[in-house]
Amino acid sequence: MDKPDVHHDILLSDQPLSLDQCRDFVAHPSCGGLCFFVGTIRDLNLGETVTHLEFEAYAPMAIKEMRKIAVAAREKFGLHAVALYHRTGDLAIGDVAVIVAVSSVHRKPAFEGCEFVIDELKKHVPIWKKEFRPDGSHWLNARP
Amino acid sequence: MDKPDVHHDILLSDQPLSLDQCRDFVAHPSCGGLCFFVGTIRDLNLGETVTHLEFEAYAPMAIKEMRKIAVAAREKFGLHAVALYHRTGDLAIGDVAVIVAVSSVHRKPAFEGCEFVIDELKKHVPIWKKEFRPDGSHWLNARP
Amino acid sequence: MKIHCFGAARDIAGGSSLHLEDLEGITIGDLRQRLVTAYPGFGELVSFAIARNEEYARDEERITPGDELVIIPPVAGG
Amino acid sequence: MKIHCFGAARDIAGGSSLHLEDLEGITIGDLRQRLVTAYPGFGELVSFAIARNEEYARDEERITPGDELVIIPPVAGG
Repeated sequence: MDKPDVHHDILLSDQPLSLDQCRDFVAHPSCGGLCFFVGTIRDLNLGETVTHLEFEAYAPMAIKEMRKIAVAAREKFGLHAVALYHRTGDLAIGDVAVIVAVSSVHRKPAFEGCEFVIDELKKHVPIWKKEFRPDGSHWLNARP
Repeated sequence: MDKPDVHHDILLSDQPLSLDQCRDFVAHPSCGGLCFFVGTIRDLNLGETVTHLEFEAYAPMAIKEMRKIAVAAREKFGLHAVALYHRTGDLAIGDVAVIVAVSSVHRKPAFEGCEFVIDELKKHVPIWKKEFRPDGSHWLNARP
Repeated sequence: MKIHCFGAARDIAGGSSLHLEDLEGITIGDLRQRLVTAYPGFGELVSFAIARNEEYARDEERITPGDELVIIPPVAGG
Repeated sequence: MKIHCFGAARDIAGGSSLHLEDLEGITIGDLRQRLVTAYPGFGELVSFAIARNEEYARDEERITPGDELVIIPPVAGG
């Protein structure tokens, strides 16, 4: 089960995420295109000032779902490798919440695969984001 | 003319390109999405083994054209910032030839803008690539 | 049985888990109904899913003893 | 006038520039014809453009004294 996997690198961590580490994982001599998405904490959401965010995860299931997405993206777009890192805990404005990195022989599938991974992550991975504003806090997406 | 430009960072260099430098340039508290494309030297092209590559640029015009593309991408996709770095000289397999970095409030325009920049660069920027194979060398795209 | 709660579900349950009796053998769909009845706050969420043993569970699945059950309010990663 | 050559154009010209006389006042389109006549290799490229003063030049533009002229074979950056 835990044999080395050179094609999928999944990380859920309360420590800062490294773009270089993602790049080093996905890079390969046969690949000409690497695409990355980095999601950071914005100072405004729907026009409201945000002071900081807290990310909570149902960790074992989040990691399973992240791996499923990486595997699906690699198959669907013929990617060489996928790295998917997500942060947990308290994050400040500008901090990196998520990094997606993919490598591919050509660039078009790299873009498509990278976007697929972040879109799917936002739909299915059990991670929750509590937004803190000057006037209080709330869990995002939870209520109409 | 040379006033500091916080929205466009253009570099043509014979030294290794830094992904972190691109990231630091485009990151901004109002931006939630950063997208990067990194183009690297592949060991195979059209099924033929490649040993190394040489990039030549008509530098002053290449920089002008790169800047035009960055400005156009920022306007067309409402991006916050665009960094576009290209390497010149001799490159080995796995070396980074080009980095595109863009930042945007939301992720969709970040992906679209990043892909636009690399597509346009490949069409218009006066940079040429000589491919070296075990049996000789040739300028890419030049002949039918 | 113990049901784990994250995010907005934790606020509704008033803690990181809640307990409901006699869940063995009923379906996930039945559990959803039981939850909304016992804690009306769950009915005020945009939606919620149930995870059974670290996988999204379908409404027709039946709960068996020892299952790990988790309420999954709308996710918001990234 | 001196015309700079890069990439495949340098191989065709046999150096980093070539010289043609009496270009002042003719169009870029005329120059393209003169180049293909003087160096048939340019006609064997997929295509080539002319840059005038660091901008892509249109065929109808006229060459003026002091222009920086560069032959741009098919580009291949990235």
